[in-house]
Amino acid sequence: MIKVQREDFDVGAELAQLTAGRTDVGGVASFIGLVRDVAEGATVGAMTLEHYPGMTEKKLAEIEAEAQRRWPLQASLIIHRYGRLEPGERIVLVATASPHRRAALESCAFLIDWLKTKAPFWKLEETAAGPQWVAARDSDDDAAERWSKPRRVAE
Amino acid sequence: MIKVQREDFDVGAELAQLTAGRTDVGGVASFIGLVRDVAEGATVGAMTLEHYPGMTEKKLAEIEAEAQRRWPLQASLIIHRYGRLEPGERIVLVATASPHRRAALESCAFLIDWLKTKAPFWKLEETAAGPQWVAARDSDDDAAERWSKPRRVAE
Amino acid sequence: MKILYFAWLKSKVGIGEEAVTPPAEVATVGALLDWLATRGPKHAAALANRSIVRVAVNQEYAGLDHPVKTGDEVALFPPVTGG
Amino acid sequence: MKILYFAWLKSKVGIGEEAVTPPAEVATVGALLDWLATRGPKHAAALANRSIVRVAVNQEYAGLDHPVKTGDEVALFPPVTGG
Repeated sequence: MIKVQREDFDVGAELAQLTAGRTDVGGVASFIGLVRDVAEGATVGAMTLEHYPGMTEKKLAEIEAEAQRRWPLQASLIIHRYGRLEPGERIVLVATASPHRRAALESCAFLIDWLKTKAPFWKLEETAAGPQWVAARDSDDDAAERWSKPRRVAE
Repeated sequence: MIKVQREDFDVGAELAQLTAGRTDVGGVASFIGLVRDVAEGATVGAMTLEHYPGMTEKKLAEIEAEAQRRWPLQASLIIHRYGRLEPGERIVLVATASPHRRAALESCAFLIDWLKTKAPFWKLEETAAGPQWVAARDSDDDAAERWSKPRRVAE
Repeated sequence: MKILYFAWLKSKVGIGEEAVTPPAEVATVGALLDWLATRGPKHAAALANRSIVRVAVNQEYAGLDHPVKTGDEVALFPPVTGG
Repeated sequence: MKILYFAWLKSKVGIGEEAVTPPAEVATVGALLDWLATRGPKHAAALANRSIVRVAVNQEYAGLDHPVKTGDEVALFPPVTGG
């Protein structure tokens, strides 16, 4: 399930939805990304997330399909917000459900790592020096690179 | 924060509590363990979780402290239930909050892996052949062993 | 051909979208970037450092050798920073 | 000395807890298990396979060489299966 939206989301309801009505799920792993009030040492007032409507949904669906291909998932979810967000607000939720905890944990990390380098979002931060477009980080490329070779660790 | 309880928990409220009132958290990783209706190929009706009151809380606190020592965490949470649980019910919630997603994701996996092999809980499953104590699995030992040497991956 | 600009590329070019009709010999992403840079000083400034410009053709990431043709949607943007 | 039994050890021994006063020469976990096994056929059956019995002394995991003394809380249980 892919959702690209301006409004906030209800984490408890979204995670419950992943396993609703089923009794064969062993574990649900999730990651919530939040707006921090500091970035690269500078204070950040708020940020505006711009994205590429159409391509965003397409890329997120591809990333989710890749996770489904690599791990035995029973359900998965990516919710990503856009627009202006204050520090402390939720930006993104990724979650995976699987019979096995290792698959859930690994695929959850995979989703957020790939999303960071492949989904067309850009952050404009409000700083004391004015609005600043966030630069991509090598560490994010490194994190995505970890998953460049499909692998699957047995439970 | 450690909670050992018979009753269910509110995932959304618990995760929100980890970051309540703060704007310096970058990510919250969590894992929810659920009762499955199958185990080792056999159908399971329900299970009863027994534990060692006193030692359980002590061990969970030690595991949480070890995660706090290994990763730069801003908050962490372990909730584990005991008593009789039906398939589909939540058993455990572990969650970690950090400025950096890698620290949150890794420490979350660490918490559930260590908990599985170190916290004194035992599962009694109701099967067609009568109640069966669940045997410990080598794969759980292997998962815990992954963390035997402290390591810390930079964000 | 529809050109889309995102993030600081949009700010620098001054528009988010434009319809263009490059000459027939502009048949690849690389040639298109070269041609777009000649459209004015803002375009030239936005495209000065190609190493930090990413391109998608019809919503798929594309390298400099990727073909472009009439009717394509070509998006120019910096490396992504979501999540 | 307080002995606690959990999971199938409790089922096999038939009780969850007992107070015992082993002789003075029972000074280690290993000696205590040997001595407990002599208390009756249920105890002997429960402790027949030591490789699947884990021990905690005063709520800390302990090996066979770990000392035990009057006043200790000693728990016997199978490998844990929580989470």
